[in-house]
Amino acid sequence: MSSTLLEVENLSKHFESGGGFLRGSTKTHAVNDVSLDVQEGEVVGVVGESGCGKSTLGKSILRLHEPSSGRVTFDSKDITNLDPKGLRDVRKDMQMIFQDSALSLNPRLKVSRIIDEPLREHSTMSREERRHKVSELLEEIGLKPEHSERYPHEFSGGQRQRIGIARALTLNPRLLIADEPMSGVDVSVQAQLIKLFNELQDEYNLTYLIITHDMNVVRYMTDRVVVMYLGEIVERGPTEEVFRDPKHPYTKALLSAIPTPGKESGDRILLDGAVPDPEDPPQGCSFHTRCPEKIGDICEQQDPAQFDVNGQHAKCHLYDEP
Amino acid sequence: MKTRNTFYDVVDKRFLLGLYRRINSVVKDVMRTRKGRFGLVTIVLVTAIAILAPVLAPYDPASQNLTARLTSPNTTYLLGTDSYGRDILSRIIYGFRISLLIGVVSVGVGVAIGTIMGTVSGYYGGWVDEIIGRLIDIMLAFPFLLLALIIVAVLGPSITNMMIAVGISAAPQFARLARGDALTASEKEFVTAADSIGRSHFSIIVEHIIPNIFTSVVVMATLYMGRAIIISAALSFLGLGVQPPTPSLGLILADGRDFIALAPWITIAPGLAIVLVVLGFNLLGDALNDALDPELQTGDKLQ
Amino acid sequence: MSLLEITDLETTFDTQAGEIVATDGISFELEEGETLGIVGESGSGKSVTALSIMGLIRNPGQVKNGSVRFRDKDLHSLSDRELRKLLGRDISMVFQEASSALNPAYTIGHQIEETLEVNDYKGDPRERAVDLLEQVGIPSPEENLDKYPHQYSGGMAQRAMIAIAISREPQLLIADEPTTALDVTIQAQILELFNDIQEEMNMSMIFISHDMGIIWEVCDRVAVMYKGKIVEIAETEQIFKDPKHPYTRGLLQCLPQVSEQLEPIKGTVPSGATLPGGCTFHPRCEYATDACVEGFPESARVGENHRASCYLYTDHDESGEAPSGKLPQNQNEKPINY
Amino acid sequence: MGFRRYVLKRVLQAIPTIIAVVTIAFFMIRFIPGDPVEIMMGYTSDQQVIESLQQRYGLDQPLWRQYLEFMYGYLTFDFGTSVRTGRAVESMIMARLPHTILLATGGMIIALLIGIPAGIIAAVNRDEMTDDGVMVGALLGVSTPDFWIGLILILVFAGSLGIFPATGAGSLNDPVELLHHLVLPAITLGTFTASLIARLTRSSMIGVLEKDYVQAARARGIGERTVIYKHAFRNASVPVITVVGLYFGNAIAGTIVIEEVFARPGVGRLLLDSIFGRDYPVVQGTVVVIAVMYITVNLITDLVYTKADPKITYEDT
Repeated sequence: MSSTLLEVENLSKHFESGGGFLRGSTKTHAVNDVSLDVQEGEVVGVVGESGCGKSTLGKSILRLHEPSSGRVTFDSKDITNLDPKGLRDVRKDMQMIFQDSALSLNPRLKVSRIIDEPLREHSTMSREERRHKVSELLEEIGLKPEHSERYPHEFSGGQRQRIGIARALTLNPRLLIADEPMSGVDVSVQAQLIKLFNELQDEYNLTYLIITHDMNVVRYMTDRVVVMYLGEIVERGPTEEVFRDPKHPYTKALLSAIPTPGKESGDRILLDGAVPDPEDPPQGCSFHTRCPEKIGDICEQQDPAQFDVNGQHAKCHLYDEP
Repeated sequence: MKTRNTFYDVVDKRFLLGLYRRINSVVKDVMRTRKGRFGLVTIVLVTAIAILAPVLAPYDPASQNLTARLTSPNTTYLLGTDSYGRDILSRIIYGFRISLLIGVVSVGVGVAIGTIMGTVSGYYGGWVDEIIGRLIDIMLAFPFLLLALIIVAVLGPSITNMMIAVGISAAPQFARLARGDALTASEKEFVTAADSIGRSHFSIIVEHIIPNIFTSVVVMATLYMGRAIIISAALSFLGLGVQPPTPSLGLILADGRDFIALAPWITIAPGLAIVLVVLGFNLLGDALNDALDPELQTGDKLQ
Repeated sequence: MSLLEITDLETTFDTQAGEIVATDGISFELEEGETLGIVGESGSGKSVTALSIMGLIRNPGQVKNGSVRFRDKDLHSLSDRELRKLLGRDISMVFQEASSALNPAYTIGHQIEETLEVNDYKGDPRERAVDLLEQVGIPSPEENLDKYPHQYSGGMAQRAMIAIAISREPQLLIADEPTTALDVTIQAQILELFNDIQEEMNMSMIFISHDMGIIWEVCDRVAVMYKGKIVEIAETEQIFKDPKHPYTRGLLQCLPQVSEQLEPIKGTVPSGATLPGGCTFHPRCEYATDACVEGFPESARVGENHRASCYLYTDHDESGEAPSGKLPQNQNEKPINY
Repeated sequence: MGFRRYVLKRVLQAIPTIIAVVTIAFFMIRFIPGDPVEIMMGYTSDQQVIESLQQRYGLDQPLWRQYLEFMYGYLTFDFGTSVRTGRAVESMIMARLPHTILLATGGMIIALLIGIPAGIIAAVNRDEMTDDGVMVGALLGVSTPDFWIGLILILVFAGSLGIFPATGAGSLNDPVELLHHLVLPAITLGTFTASLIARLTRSSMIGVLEKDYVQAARARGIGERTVIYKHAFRNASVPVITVVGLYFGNAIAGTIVIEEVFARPGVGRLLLDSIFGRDYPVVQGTVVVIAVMYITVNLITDLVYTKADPKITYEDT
């Protein structure tokens, strides 16, 4: 049986904003009490709309944001309070792929220097060995070795994203956290990237945590999925189960909102209004302001607990014990 | 075993070679535009004149010919003479030397102080930024010219003091620029990416922050060469900069002012000389601005 | 007579890298009350098509060729003043990102009222503005009229944009990726709104999107664009059930929601001024032949109201094979199930 | 927070800067090598005279005491007395301030009147002849020393043509005379700034003209003139306003040189005269006044800017 590679327990991340002269600061609960685990060799998806805290979650796991509370365990090692040196070692094994390759690749550096940056930091390879490794990686991700002497802006969006992937792969990590790796690219490029991710997983024995807003990508790529709304996990379970029989009203709405060829839009669940301001989340269940299945005052007053059936969890009063 | 980053690792031979190639390609890009060509040619020309001044100048710029005072331009004195009978052309040729020297030194002082302050302030943020930022703000509470004037007034008028004064007065401008760019760069995801790899602050500053500040500092330094030359000409004109008998363009104008109706050539030629130098730097600055921006560089994406 | 008739529209842009042909001889018609979808990837020329119809192509771009006839009037032969008279009244447009298409310096109310005024609205513009906000589902319209665009959420701003577009009940509405910047639940709301409005006002729409799912949902007919050309045009059902052009087919194979096994199109969309010769798709096409390298195929009829530009369906081939049906159901390709 | 409270807050924020300016002015003369009195009274070596002067200027007091008194003096609008004239510094400055304000404002008006339309026209006709012409002119404008422009204007308009006076500022009671004297100096001061504004307006307009909302305005049937002047320029003006304040400030400093060229009795010329005359109380006073004017102008710009850009909520700043 596979072992747990990453475990996140009750992770919260609050941002303080404003504050200053004669005014209190506001606290935004970007991530609120989130727990999840990722097994070795598995693909787990974190899905949600903008502002749900999914990106913050990814960065907090890597401690690119310091978590406000909670615990992150990687390979049975608590990394929450690791000193910078220890963290540096752990980060060799967990790498991140960023959303916008135009921002995450330094425009002033050549591709060769971008990709071999982790090697310069972490390995004792000679320059020749590093150059060799860069060429190897470039071919791996579908570019040519001679591309290493170009600058990021000379590539298309899809190609840049591949370069970001190559950089993440240089140190042979075990876990890749990919933050919206396919947003902003065309469908044909998206399909190519999905395929690349699949191939790389087999070849490098990778485990993925994929953060995305795209339900279609989640369905296609992941084994298990976590649905987030306003900083909280509202539902999680095996991808197939969640898509076949969503439990949480938000997941239901989210799934029905995807325009799919061949599907009629008639029975779509339409949500009212927009996501509330995360600086001022609603009392009780955070979804009650838009919930089409609200059962009563309890939703406005009491934060529901996680309901668990057959490994599928939903955070909703619909499933309260009678 | 891990290797620490040595300085040599960051700035190695390949890097220097790359820098050379980059400068080469930037020069090519600059030369591709009309602005750039004119600017670069002007600067090279003026620099050559300044270096070759002793060869090119027909007369000793300080030698007075009291029998030929206020001579209008003629074949002996191409641009005429001033009230002491000194050859204007020769004084202008030497004046270029002084102007360039002042420009280079004072902008160098400004860039050095300003960039270090700004980079540290923008990258580290927090209380460091709080202190340096406040300092920059206070220096910026004085207009450029006034600040330079005050410093010269305190230190006493001389060419060295003026260069220091103009440099210090320019420093907060560079600091503000570098601070903003360092801040922007440090918030970019490629810094987060470098952080996620586990790189040190020093490596991140050298490899990721500096290259992203570099461009705008180079452009602004070029533009400030022009401003520094104008400001120092103004200070010399007012009697607070270069002291006679050193031939400076500002000083010639000050001399000419008293004879403006009688001998306008004393005023016209050195003014045009200043315009030429400053125009050269401004054109070059504009062209560099376009050439150095990697996003603007045209060229087809890979197929 | 069609409401809109576009013939051989060619729009080019002068860039430092040379001339870029953004739309390359586009022709189609639009009937009254009909919704035509234009689908394609970035750089296919969808947005330029929209702006060309509106006569809003500006330097360094220019409409080189072709005509746009609206109600039998050639739009491009009108003067700027005459054209603007039509815009906003008979033809209007909804942009991709409402937050950037609304002027940040003026309130929503001001922008609606201004639109009404320049288009000779006779009634009280303020009253009409309130009605419009109500119609597009913006709560407490009186209050929200006096807000600035940045005070609106993305979905609300798009509703306001739609309110402006329909303020004079146009006959033609062009929507350029109107939901791309929005979250999926908000997108669902906006699509619903489009649906309601069209039913109410019986206007024609050109709906531009890169999302096949949205196209399926909204459009009666679809034009598939690739590098400035319409490669296939047919009724929506036809496009999805029986795509003829290899590119259309490839696009559908790329969709994780419909394709069991993703089959990405190889290569990347060529960019800039250096387009491949012949059929622009040939470097990526698995059916490409020598003919495809040499010339671009004429649009050929491949079914009822169904045309495609591909040598598989033209008589270009000297062997004289049947013009249609040559694209076999790819053997190793699983059927697309909907 | 309402606009009024925001104004109050910004004014309060300017106070520490002004205190810093006064402090710098105080320490400024302490950095001059040698004893200020001896320097000021270079010609006398009479110990008694020096001591009585030191007493009069409080220089025999401990430094902190001198500082506090200096601060208090500036707070109560008592800038001390001039060494050379024996008059109150503040009244010397006040007598000259109108001429300086007049010149700075006149220069700025010319700069705006020329710079903004030129920038808009260049942007609208981007890459065409008009654009090239405006840009070459602007480039020459930013490359030319203003005091030299002044000299040339004197040469042409005062000397050869004789239609404007070369020196002086005229009497404050005679507006026509004032204006007559203002024309040349204001043009001199305005040229550089006009060129900067033209360049900035152009680039700002070019940026805005590419924005979706400009296309959207056209798509709504709004006429091109309205699109450019109402929809585009309104937004393009926001970054222009920010720097106009900065330029105005620099123009105030620029008056120092211009006043010297045209021999106008303004604050700048007073500053120069006092520097050469080693009249340090006057130097301190004029430096503080010019710096405070600069800070004030920047503050006002900041407030105008907040009004111009609806996206700025007062809380954020």
